[in-house]
Amino acid sequence: MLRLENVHASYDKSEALRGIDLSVTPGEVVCLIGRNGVGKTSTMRAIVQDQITVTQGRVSFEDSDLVGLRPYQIVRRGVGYVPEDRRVFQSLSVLENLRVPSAKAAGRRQWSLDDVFALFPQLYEYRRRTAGVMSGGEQQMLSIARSLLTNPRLLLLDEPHEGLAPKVAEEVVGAIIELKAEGVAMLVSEQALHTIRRCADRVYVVDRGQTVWDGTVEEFYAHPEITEKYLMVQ
Amino acid sequence: AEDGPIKVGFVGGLTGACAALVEDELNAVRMGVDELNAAGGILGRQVELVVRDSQTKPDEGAKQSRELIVGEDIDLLTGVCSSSVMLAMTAVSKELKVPFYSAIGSTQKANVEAYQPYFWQVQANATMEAVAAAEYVAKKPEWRRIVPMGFDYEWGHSSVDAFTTHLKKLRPEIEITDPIFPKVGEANMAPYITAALAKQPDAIFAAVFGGGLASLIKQGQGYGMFERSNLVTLLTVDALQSMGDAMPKERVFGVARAPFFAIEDSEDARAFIAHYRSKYGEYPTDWSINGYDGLMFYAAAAEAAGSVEPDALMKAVHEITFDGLRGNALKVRAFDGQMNAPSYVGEVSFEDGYDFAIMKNVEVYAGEALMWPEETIQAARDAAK
Amino acid sequence: MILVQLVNGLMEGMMLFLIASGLTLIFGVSRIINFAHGSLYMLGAFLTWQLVPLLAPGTVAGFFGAVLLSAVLVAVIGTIFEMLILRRIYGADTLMQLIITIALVFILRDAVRTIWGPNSLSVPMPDAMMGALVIGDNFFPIFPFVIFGAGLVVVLAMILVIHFTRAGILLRAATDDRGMASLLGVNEKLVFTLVFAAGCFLAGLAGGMAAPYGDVNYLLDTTVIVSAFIVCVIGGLGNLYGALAGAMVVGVTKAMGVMFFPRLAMVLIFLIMAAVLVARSLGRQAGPAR
Amino acid sequence: MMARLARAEMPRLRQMLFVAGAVAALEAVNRLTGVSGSLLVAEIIIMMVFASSLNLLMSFGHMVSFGHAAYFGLGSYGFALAITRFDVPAEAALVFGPLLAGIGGLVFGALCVRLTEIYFAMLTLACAQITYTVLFQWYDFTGGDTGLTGFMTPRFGLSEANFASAAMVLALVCLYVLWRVVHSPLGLAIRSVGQDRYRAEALGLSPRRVQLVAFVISAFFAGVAGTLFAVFHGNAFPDYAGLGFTLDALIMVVLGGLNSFLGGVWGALVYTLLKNFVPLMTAHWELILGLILLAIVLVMPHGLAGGVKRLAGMLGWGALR
Amino acid sequence: MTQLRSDLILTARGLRKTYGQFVALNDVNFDLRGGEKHALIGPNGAGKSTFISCVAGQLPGVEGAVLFRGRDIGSLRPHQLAHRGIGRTFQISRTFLQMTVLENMTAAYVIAADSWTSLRRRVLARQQDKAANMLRIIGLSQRAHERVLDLPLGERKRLEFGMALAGDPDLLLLDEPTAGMSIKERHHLMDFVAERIDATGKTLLFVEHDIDVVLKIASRVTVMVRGGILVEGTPAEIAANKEVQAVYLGEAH
Ligand SMILES: Nc1ncnc2c1ncn2[C@@H]1O[C@H](COP(=O)(O)OP(=O)(O)OP(=O)(O)O)[C@@H](O)[C@H]1O
Ligand SMILES: Nc1ncnc2c1ncn2[C@@H]1O[C@H](COP(=O)(O)OP(=O)(O)OP(=O)(O)O)[C@@H](O)[C@H]1O
Ligand SMILES: [Mg+2]
Ligand SMILES: [Mg+2]
Repeated sequence: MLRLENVHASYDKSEALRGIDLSVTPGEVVCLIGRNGVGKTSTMRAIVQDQITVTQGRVSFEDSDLVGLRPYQIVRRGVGYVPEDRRVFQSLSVLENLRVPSAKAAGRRQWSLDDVFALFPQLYEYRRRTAGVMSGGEQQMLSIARSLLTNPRLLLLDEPHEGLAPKVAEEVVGAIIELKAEGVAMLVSEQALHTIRRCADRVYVVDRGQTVWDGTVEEFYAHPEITEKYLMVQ
Repeated sequence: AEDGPIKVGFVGGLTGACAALVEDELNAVRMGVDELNAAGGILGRQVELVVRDSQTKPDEGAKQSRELIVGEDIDLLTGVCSSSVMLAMTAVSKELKVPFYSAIGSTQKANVEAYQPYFWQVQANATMEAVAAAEYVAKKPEWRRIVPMGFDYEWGHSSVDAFTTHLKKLRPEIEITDPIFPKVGEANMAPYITAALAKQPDAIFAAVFGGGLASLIKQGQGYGMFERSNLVTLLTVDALQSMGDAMPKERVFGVARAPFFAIEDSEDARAFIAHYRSKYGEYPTDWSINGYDGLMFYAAAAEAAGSVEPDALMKAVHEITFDGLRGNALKVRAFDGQMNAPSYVGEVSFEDGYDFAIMKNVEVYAGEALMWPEETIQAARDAAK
Repeated sequence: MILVQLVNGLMEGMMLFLIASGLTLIFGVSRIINFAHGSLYMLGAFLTWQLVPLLAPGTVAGFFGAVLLSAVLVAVIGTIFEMLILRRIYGADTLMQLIITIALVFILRDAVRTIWGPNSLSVPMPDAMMGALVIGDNFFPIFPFVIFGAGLVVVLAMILVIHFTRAGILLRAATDDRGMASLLGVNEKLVFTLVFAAGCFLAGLAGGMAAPYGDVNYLLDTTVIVSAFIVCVIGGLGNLYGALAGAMVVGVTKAMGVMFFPRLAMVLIFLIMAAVLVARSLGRQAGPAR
Repeated sequence: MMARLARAEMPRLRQMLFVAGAVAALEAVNRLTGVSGSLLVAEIIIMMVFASSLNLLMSFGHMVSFGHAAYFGLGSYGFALAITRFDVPAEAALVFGPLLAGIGGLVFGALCVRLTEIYFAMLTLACAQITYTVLFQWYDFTGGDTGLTGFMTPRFGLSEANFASAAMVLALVCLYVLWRVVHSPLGLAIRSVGQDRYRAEALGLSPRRVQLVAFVISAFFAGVAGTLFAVFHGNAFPDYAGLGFTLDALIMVVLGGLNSFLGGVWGALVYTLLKNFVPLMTAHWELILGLILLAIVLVMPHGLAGGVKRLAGMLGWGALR
Repeated sequence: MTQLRSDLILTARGLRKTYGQFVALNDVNFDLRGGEKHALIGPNGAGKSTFISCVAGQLPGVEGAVLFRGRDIGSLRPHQLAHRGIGRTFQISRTFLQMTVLENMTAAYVIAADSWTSLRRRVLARQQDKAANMLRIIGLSQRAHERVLDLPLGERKRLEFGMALAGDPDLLLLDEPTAGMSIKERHHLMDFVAERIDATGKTLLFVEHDIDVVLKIASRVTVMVRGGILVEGTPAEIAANKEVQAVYLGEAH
């Protein structure tokens, strides 16, 4: 459903992506891994046309070209995006944050407030809190919940575990599994795979703005030299 | 050019604060030029009007005047409205020695400190108007306490000063409180009205105009100003017209420059009013009448001088006696270029046949009595040096 | 008299708030300094003058109908302008947007002068709003209370919209993080257009409401824009409650100034503005977050 | 720019040729189009100095002033008041205009540089309005709203054409000084603070001090323009410190093109021409002027200098920055 | 003990910084010896940048004391610190984007020499020569006349580093100098930095996420977590530390 072919993209003049190839099929969870600053976030931004400009290559979703569309149009086609810095609306309450998403997006499943509260019961508890004062983990949940309300068929999750306590991270993994069961495809960026190996199907390794390796999770673990070469040495 | 047309340079504030006044003046001047030309022109030469927009800015006024004088070779400069533009233009007239008169702008500064021999003004200057108001107020013995009010700038201050000084002279026992000076063009007069009424005056003399005046009258009604006091202010025909129904039915007294309803007993004036109405579909305002009178006075002076050459013309300007719409025997005093133009003070009243208030019992004050004597002016000029 | 002046000040304050609310609204969301705000106010006043005689003159309903209709017309004009011109240069330097709105000032001034002439006009006050409440020696005219009421309605409506409707939520979300709103499927350009329209509506509304209280002339634009700036700056640009507070401060100061420093009337407000700005600068400011 | 200078003498020669050509063209217009032409040329030149002074602030210091006319007005009044109130001979009074403007810049600037961005701009507006009000109301000293007139022969009695030439010489000096400022260590400091005050601060520069220096220099040259204007007309009015002149200068600089030394010059040229000729063609000059402004901004969102540069690039010229 | 103190170039005692209710730095005590190449690592949001900003005088409302060569610098403004010998770079690189590379560097020298009030061409030329020389050292001579805006991020970072060197600072603070660079670029830049530091005997304090680089360059490492210091030690000690692996290196999330 999503396909990137030889995508180059840049911020103003500085090039961040130098050849990204990847695809996501319906219902699949694909993991994008690589260390800091290699271009995982930029890849996601290139998909939703946020901040970054695609200078070369093709980005298509369900056979229609996304380059040149405005972000809200892409989201309405069924691509949800949870940015790495979460970007909750600081001065709005949780409930208000959840009312921002446009319901016009046409996904298979129509998410309601009750659905997301069922997924993240803590949010219901804190629904009247100002989003800005919540902890990072809570903000992360809010950000995911908010995206779900755009009824995505494909969800882009940028480092969903970043800064989360292990327990919370576990909950997010749980949520991803649940979403996968709902049939939502996902592209998840990670620095290291261990957090979501339970739910990921395939892996792309990104380095210096390029996809340098891809394969199934099993293959990834079968090739420790990939980790040696492209990920953090531990 | 001795045989070409006589060129009248009209540099007026067609845009900016003066636009409404200048439009009326220009209408009448256009009409006057047509009439003159139909009757063979001045000294047998056609009159050509060259119009420029000063945007009511002194630098623009000066620049346009200079351009018309050197570029268009105009014989006469006029059209000015605001005091500052007038002072800027009179300086140009002085430098380039081109006759210049004012029919709207009326600061006495142009007669006193800034006087120059090529200048005259054909309406009562601001000081004369204030003196006329004082004369009128002095005749109301039941008014014992007066609050003067004026816009906080030269015109407001000098009007209040002249009014106060003259009234004190006429009625030493009358109580005149400290003046109140709202900022120019203030749209919210409520605080000033409150302050004025707190002094429990029998009358308020207000040297304000335009938006500020409209606000004073409209907002004053809410404070019972016209039950508790009287208002004496500058009320030209355009102000009466724009107030419409909102004008209080009584206790407003207006000082005017050339209200058409006060000059209707003259044949010429009636004809002019009729002609103007048929041409522009509205009554001529004070600005139209003075503008027309000004042009006709120039024509008379030029005929008398037999030339429009500046020095000869100025000699005639200072010598001739002119019968105009506002009455007979109008003369320009050589000492300060001031015409002995009358001032009109009356009581606002709604009369049949008009869809706006006019004034009744209008008293006409002849110019001579209102003008500062030459000694006073000389003293002021010396003091300014 | 102090009491009356205080009331005068509060009344003027609310008028100023009406004037400034639209400016601050637009700035808050789109960072555009709308120099044409005063011109739109003026347009609202002239349209009201035109409409009042057509809609049951002299009646309260006729008056409010005319004011609302004028405000809507002004909003329509603003929207067209935003969609045709302003929207094209959202990417350029904000100063270019400023120049664009200055150009609009020129255009509207000429349009108004051409259509209605340079003379000042008078909008009749509905009969029911004339007169005053007389308490002892003190007169409290009714009309300012009407304006005050209208201002209150606007404040309440804005609070209601901003805090309790989805439109308000979107508006605040776009103010917080415009890009993220777009990433949630919100057409943020449309939000901008609507906010601009709302700002213009408020400008027109203020112009219409104030029309019967003074005269309507084609020089209102400059005086109004300067007051609106002052109010917004004192209250903090883009801050609705700040604008309300700023308006009250300016209104009351002006009224009190008449009693205590009559000669300072013209500068007083600017002195306050300068003082507020300088006070804002005291204390050490933080460097960049990173 | 500086680098270009250092790199080779060629562009420098070209720059000098360009300046010589521009001066020759203006002088030709001045001499050949009669008095009206000379008046126009003089006005354009004065506005070039005024706009360039603001340009120093805006393009290089990245400080937006909404009250630059204050210093223009102070320039006019410094000069006029020295003559009328202190009996300074007119020729000697010339220095007092820029001086007063500079002092005004120092006082107001010290307040303004404490703020940044929109609040900086708003404080400059407040300062300018205070200046305007003082000039407008201090009747005994400044002549109030009726201003100061008749204190000198306009243009010191020079003919219009000669005055325009003299103004041109003075303007060249001013522009040269401004150019030198921009291309000096000080200019580098001003630009540094303008582009990234935190970086400049971390390198050891006090941003406020640099901004204040820029502000004073800018005010000084606005004062030169104001003084010239007072000499040109032989008068001084509070309007010269008013919103109108502020907006004019702002429009000139933005229209001319930010981030370019000649932005103010181009803007002054084009906008003054428009303001002069459009009203001659139609009574609806405000409408037409507004539409032309819209058109220019839409067609050239980076200003005239940007457009000119692009054009020069197409013609294979460089170095007209 | 006294001897040990005298070779301390930077000392922080009880540093505390809060944003509203959020505690970004919580009672941080930190010592930096002259001549060290000290790395600061830790998870996102640990307070590393905040700490650097405190030392560089960029933050108001910091509690506690910062001593630079034994003197309290807590109240000094960044530009004063620069003249006392503290140079820095920013996490999000800050350069004068609209100016050329040479102009950027010249500006740094002009400011360092405190000759910014000058109008003289000669002064400019002198600093320009120095700047050109530094550009050669950092390998940007080829780019001298390009606008920084047109430079790739790596070169901007390199330029920023060169600018920080212009003031010949005794202590250099680098906040994530290699963020956003390719691996080769990173090592290249940091090797160069280390070499400059060793050659001049200066002190370096840097924040870095790339653990390879840290292990290779740093002489000592401090790990920060949630506003406090977790542990300090040699690179080898840090790499072996279980706790560090847990919170930062991420073995067991
Ligand atoms: N202005 C601010 N207001 C509120 N919180 C802030 C502010 N600046 C920083 N913080 C918070 O302070 C904490 C420490 O931030 P800091 O930038 O020092 O982290 P860091 O260790 O440098 O992280 P990174 O590796 O991501 O750069 C973070 O949680 C951040 O959100
Ligand atoms: N807004 C921006 N402007 C300019 N450059 C940027 C911007 N955002 C990111 N970059 C640069 O683009 C490159 C790729 O960054 P990106 O954020 O995509 O990496 P990442 O793999 O997501 O890293 P991380 O693990 O830190 O999230 C980096 O060099 C980064 O510095
Ligand atoms: Mg990322
Ligand atoms: Mg950091």
